[in-house]
Amino acid sequence: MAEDRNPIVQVKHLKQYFNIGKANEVKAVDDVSFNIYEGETFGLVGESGSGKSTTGRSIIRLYKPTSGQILFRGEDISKLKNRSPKMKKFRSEMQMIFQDPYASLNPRMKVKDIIAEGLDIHGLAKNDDERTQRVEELLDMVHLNPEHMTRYPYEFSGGQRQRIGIARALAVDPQFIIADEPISALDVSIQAQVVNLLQDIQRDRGLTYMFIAHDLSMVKYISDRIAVMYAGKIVELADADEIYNNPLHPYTQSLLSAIPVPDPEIEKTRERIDFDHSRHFNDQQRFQEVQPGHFLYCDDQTAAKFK
Amino acid sequence: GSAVEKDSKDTLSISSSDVIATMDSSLNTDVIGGQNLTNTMEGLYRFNGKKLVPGVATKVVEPTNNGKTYTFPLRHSKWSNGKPVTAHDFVYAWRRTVDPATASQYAYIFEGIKNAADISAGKKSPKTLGVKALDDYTLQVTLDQPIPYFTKLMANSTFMPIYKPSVDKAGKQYGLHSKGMIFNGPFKLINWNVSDNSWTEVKNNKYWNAKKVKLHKVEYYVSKDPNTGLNLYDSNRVNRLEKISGDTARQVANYNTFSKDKQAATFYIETNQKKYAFFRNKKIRQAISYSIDRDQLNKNILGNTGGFTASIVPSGIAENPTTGKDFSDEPAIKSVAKYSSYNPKLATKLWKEGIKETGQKDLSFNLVGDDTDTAKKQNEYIQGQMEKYLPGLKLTLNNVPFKSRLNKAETGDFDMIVTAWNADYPDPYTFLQILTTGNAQNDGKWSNKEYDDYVKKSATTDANDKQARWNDLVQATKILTEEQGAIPLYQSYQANLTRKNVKNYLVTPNGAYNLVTVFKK
Amino acid sequence: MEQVPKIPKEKFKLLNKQDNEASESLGTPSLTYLQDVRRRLFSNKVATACLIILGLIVLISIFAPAVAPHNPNAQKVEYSNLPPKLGNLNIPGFNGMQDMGGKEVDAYKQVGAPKGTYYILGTDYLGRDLLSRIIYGTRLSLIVAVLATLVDLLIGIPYGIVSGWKGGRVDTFLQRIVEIVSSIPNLIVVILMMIILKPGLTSIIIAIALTGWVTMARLIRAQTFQLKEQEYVLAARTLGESSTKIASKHLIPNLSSTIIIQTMFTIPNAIFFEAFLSFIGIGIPAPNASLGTLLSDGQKAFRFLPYQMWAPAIILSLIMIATNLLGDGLRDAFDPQSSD
Amino acid sequence: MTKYILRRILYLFLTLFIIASITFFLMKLLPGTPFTNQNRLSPEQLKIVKAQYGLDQPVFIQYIRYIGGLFQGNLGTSFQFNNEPVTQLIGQRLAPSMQIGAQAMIVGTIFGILLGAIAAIRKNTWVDTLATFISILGLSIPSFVLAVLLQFYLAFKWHIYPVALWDNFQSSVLPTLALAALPLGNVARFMRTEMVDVMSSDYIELAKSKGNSNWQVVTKHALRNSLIPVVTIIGPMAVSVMTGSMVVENIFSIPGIGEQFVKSITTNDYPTIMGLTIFYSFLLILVILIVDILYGLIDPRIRLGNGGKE
Amino acid sequence: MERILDVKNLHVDFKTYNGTVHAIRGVDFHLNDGETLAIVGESGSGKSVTVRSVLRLLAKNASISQGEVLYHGEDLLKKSEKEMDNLRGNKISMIFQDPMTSLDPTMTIGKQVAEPLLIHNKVSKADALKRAEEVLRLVGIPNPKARMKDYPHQFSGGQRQRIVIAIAIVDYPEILIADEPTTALDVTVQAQIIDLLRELQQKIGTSIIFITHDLGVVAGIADRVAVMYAGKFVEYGSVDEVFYDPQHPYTWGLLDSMPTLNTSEQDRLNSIPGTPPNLLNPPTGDAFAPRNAYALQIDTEQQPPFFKVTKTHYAATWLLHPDAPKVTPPVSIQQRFKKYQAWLEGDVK
Ligand SMILES: Nc1ncnc2c1ncn2[C@@H]1O[C@H](COP(=O)(O)OP(=O)(O)OP(=O)(O)O)[C@@H](O)[C@H]1O
Ligand SMILES: Nc1ncnc2c1ncn2[C@@H]1O[C@H](COP(=O)(O)OP(=O)(O)OP(=O)(O)O)[C@@H](O)[C@H]1O
Ligand SMILES: [Mg+2]
Ligand SMILES: [Mg+2]
Repeated sequence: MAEDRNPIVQVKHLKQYFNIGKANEVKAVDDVSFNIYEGETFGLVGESGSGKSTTGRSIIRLYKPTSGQILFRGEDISKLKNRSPKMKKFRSEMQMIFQDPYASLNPRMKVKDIIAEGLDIHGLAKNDDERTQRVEELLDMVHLNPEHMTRYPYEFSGGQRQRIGIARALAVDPQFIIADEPISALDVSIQAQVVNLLQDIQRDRGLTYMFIAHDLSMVKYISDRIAVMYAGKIVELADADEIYNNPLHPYTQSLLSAIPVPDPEIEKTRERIDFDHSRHFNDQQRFQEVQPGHFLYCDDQTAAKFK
Repeated sequence: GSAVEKDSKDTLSISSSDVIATMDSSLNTDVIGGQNLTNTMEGLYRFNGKKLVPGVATKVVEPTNNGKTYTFPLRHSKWSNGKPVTAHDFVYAWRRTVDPATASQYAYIFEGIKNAADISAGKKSPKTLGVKALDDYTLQVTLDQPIPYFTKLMANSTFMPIYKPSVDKAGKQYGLHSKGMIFNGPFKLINWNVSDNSWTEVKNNKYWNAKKVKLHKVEYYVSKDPNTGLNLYDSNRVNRLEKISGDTARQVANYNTFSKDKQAATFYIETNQKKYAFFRNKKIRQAISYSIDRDQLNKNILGNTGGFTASIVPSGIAENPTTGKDFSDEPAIKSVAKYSSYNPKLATKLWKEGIKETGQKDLSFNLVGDDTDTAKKQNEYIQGQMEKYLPGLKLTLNNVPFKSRLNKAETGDFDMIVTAWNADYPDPYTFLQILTTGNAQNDGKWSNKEYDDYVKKSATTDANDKQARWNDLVQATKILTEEQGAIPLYQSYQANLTRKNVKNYLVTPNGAYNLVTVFKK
Repeated sequence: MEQVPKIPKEKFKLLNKQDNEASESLGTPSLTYLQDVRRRLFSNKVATACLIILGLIVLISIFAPAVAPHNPNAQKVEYSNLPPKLGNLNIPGFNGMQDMGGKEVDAYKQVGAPKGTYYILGTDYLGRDLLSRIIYGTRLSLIVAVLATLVDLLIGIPYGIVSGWKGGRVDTFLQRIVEIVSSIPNLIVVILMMIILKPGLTSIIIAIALTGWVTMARLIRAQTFQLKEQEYVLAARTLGESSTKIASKHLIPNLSSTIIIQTMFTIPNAIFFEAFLSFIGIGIPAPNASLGTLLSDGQKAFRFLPYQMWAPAIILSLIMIATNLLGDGLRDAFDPQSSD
Repeated sequence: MTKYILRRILYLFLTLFIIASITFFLMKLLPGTPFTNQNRLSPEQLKIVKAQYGLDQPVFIQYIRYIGGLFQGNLGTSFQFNNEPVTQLIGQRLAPSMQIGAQAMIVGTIFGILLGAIAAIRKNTWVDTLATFISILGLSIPSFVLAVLLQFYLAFKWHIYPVALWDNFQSSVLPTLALAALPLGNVARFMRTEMVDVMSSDYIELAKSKGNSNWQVVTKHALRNSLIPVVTIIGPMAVSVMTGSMVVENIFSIPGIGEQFVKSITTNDYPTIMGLTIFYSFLLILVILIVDILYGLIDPRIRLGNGGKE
Repeated sequence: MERILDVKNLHVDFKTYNGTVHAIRGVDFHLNDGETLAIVGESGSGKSVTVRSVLRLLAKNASISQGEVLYHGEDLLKKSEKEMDNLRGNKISMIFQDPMTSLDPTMTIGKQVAEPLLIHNKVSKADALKRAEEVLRLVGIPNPKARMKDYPHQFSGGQRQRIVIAIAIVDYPEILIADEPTTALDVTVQAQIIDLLRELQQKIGTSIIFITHDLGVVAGIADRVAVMYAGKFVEYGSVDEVFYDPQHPYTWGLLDSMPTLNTSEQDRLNSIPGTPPNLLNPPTGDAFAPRNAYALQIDTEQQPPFFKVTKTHYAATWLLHPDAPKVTPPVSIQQRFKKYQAWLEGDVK
């Protein structure tokens, strides 16, 4: 199944540790491997602090990985030097959308300059007029009134700001976008606006997404494949439907059992599944494909059961 | 609680201008130390007002052997611990002072006493000093050559006896703490450590003249801030406020308890003649002198604590051996007083001439001076005056701490400098010798052969002829003043406030006050 | 519960979706952040008053040569220590009368000053006009303040940004230096400097330069630490913005409130500093006046000539109070949350 | 914790060492020698005194000796008071400085806290305005001016306290007040800001919702939490008190180390200047260290083991 | 069922720089003994202000301009501050949104939990601490005896929220107001907290007002639901009525914008366009009208009154007016109707 698809990002044994060698060492991402295929939406879920953001930030090279490889279109970008030309090119090919609509826009810059920052850096606009024109196009693309480009971010609502952030990412014409919880700070009624927009853009431009989120129903809705992260490891990875219908890892099961559903009947009858870290984790476990396209972090014995 | 203390008759409280730096009479250099040594120790003689009276010596002796030998009979007096004061205590103290290991700055004042110079230079042992205890109560001093002012020197604190066991015990720290110190003067210093801001002296019952001493206790308080000092005095926390600075002096001059005492000290400007040919020009020096209105300086800045002096020899330190006339009143000196007076027109004229003569281009100079409040104001004033009347002159003030000023003076690191000289002993010679060629204290390096000859003659050929010596000194002074080798500014006065009930508080020619006779009503 | 009200039927028609589709309009008026700050600042009466007072003082200092009635260094010793006199108005304290040994006398008459001679704030010990000296003194004190601010800006900010941005070992090293510099009471550093260099404006500035930037550097570092984790900075990094550009485009503008507020503390500190140095006798050398030298001279003459202290003290306190309150006002104005 | 303190103490000595070295070489830069009237001393005498002060040695040796002496608590001997060890000089003058310093800190802190707290609780009322005004006034009047005013009115005019001098507690009141103004102003302003912050925090809301009265909320929760950051300004406060004491001691004729410091400057007493510099730095670092340790003890969130840094 | 709380025509204003914010513009609701009332609505709709008005814990710039808050028939708005203190934490207590900042960082949690007891009851400190320990055990803090001496930072977010709950229930309040108690938490932890609240309600029989913007959570916990928009309630009823028979277009929008696990990627999500109104100048008509795909002419002119759907179910929309045209709600809502119909019929059977 995987062969006919083209991986755009390949993550191989990625480790990202912080405060190495100190008492407060954190293994935020601990030996993680997965592929993201061109055109798909790759969902990443997991509890708070499990290393989702760190994974995303390592891939986009906001951090220098402690070890492991990250291949983008087959090229290892984990060791690119910060000011190298390759890095610069890479910076236009991969972009990120952030969680906090308030913190992700510089409050002292006008919307126009925020969106045009990428254009300026990569020299994508030859002159001022072209620059303005591009910004207008981008604003239009995210359904914002181009007349508002001389305004400051704080004049916009959360959803609008999030769309400005999307426009900024789109400005450099990336092929791959990491969206780190782009909707969790938004109101329910506005979340849908942003999700729809992301999907429209993906369709129009053939983008690939990595979508990080808490909200499992939304992830399920938007993603083609989903990885579940727990304590710095990916514990399960499969197609979205597969994960929901056939969760194999106890943590995934517990997570699914906890999703609140806006349906009193389901809620009244649901059983929650508890997850006990110490019972389900041990040294023999590794990340392996237990069914076609379905990966699981488990020991070989368990794996055999599913195969 | 009320801050106004009640005034006790037995206790005298004095506000002092500074702390005691040392109570070691070998090392003391300043007036405060001198005052407190005078309070607590007794030398051979003591000044009572202007009069020299016997101290441990039983009488004021005349020299023998052509003025080269003095033999002092001593009275049977006691140290405060009851031990007798003997001639050996003097011998010990004097030898200690000249011993180079003691590093006394006043060792040089012993020069003239047999071998003193050689001992300081490390060439001879202190034991060879020309001072001997003939017996416990007879002290004999032998001089290399007559010292005309030797008798007056004997009232200086440098020549006081020292109780040897105290020094043996305290070692280098002798004189830094009252603990362990033994006194033979009218008072005993108690509970004092060096740098203390206040100290107390109590009557010494062992003092030979103790029955004359009325006060039971003398308290000193240091207050540096002029407001504080005055507030203390006005609220009767202290009975006497000493050394009132110019500005305050001016303000309190109308107090009826205000008094001022002439000091044997003059302030003058020296010009750096080694560095600048410009200043070797007489007209330039005279112009500088003429440009300064000393009257205004005295009235407005010094608060009348700077009296006129024609020469660097102040008034009130010596009298003509025949006529009894004060040195400053000698007609020869009066005749040159004009050179030390204000004459702005002449100043400008001479200045211009001098510039022409020397061809000096750059007229920017610095004026080094002390950084006390009054000194700063005074220097500012002088700066203003000179710049006003000496065209083209650009003066930068460089007010520095006392020690820095001395340092700059010694190393010639100045263009002009305001110097003060305090008499080491009450005699014009102490002033005149420093301006002789080659003298270490001659900071400006002014040099005049004729002057040098007169000064030298007074100390050698004419040493034993009082009148001839006197004339030499007058002539030298006349030359110095006319030449403005040093440009005299004023003779300093000490301004004080003393409560009306404090009586008999008299200044002595060496600047200290004799507390033996003071009493309160 | 409620009665269904009578309403004409035609009102119950569905609105055209086109008409209704909420256009993405912005509710808030278009104010830039700075405009907003300005509005908040000016609505604070105290801060505005302080701004005006400081503005006036700065203007007077800048135009001191034109404003000062006399040459501040011109001595007229005959007229020394004259009390304030404001024309012929007989305002107590400004009528040229002085207490002399318990009697009120006209000091001007006493020194034989011709009619029409008057000094609004009196004269000092050399007969120099106190008002002019205060104007020039303020000017000098403000120069010290401005220079101290420059030091803050030119050393403190870059230092703090580099330390915070680089983090890690660079930060540890730079912070060690800061730690050492701030473990020496800064006044002592200054005094040491003043002893070695000769007293004067340059020395004061060098001394301040050596120590004054530390607080600013600390604050900026802490803020930079926070800012660099801000998502908009991360966004700039993912776009490939260079560090210097990030510093100038993202960090400094967002540090501006910290910078301005800290500056508002640097200014009075520098002025105080100079005053203190002058008081212990190692400040600005004569004949130039600074508020510090004027105060220290005035303080000494306080018993008899209190006006010589009051005038500079009031000006100094005014500057201090105004900068402090303005600093408060700015802090509030820069903080969008303090909207009440 | 112990490890942390030990490390900090190590830093303390390191910092002191650096300060001592810098001071030493700075002082060596100064022209001339410490001996007044060198001219009056014979070359032999000079040689002997120089040897006594170790000044005949090369600078490097002098430096080694100085640092060596430092470790034995020897700061050299004063130039102003010949042969008096600087340590002894400081020792004799420590008590008054410490007393008024401590009193000023205590008065400044306590009243500053009260003033700040009241201002915060009565935020935006006239009480707040008044309190703010008082605290800013405290910050705005140089201590020497305040000292003069206090002395003139409270002592000289109204006889409430002694004019100056150092004999009993009474005489420490005015200097304490003059010194306390600045820390008081600082603490009050800091406290107000902190307290306003704390008062709007969630846990204060929760405390209120528990049924605590306003007074209880303040005393049981707000005060304590606002106080913690106030601890951090004790260091800077100590500095302001130290420097302030230089002038205040001078004005009130108090035999303290501040007064000594000023005097050492005006007499070029380099060993004393150096000694006092090191001593002041030592005090300051010590205060900072104690504050940091206290901070860790008071604030349960701070784990000193983790470096104790932000 | 007895009404223990009855809020009538509540209006709350805030004075700000820009003018007066009319945050609550006439809110009526009641709370029955022992039930859980959920208030949902998007951010800024006034949920928190509503419940804070009950405890009179509003910001300084707030003023309750109209209305009554009847607790057992007594108007809380007329009580003195002291009387209110006696109620707070005792009869009515509150849980706040953010467990990370709701606890005093410098006080041991034992003391914090015991505090309401010491304030309201004349108990000894030891007894209070003992009771605190019991309650901590009840809310599921392991080894409470030892952990009572710990400080808040030593607990995880979920544990802290449990502690906050323990504080709220330690004095067995009649009413527990929970303002978004799970928003800051992970789904799994959120589920645990909700279970805990349900369990506690059974054990101590308190009535709960539960605020959230997560309809999923509401479905799990509420007996009755009130939907809030722009400072007013727009619909309320039993949980089944609101979820299966919603009447207000805003409720539709809310329910429709959430994908369920069954929504496939091909279905486009329905969103509520636009942004909520500015409460500085609330519109004269229905505040939701500008965003309402089913808006009527009248909506722009006049605010709709509550229309009764059933005895317990009311909605404020002109669509319920007899003269209003019939509209077709979104598909997902229609499915909900169907489910309800089926269910009702089943029930009848
Ligand atoms: N710069 C950093 N230094 C030290 N630790 C870090 C750093 N960034 C993240 N961590 C730690 O790494 C772990 C993973 O963090 P990360 O932000 O990736 O989690 P997350 O899954 O995104 O959580 P959330 O859902 O809360 O956003 C956490 O324990 C976090 O504290
Ligand atoms: N202190 C205040 N000053 C001014 N306006 C306020 C204040 N507190 C609340 N408001 C306004 O009141 C309205 C309702 O706020 P409230 O906090 O009740 O919303 P909420 O429904 O609880 O939202 P959230 O889900 O974000 O908590 C908002 O528009 C808010 O801006
Ligand atoms: Mg994250
Ligand atoms: Mg809320």
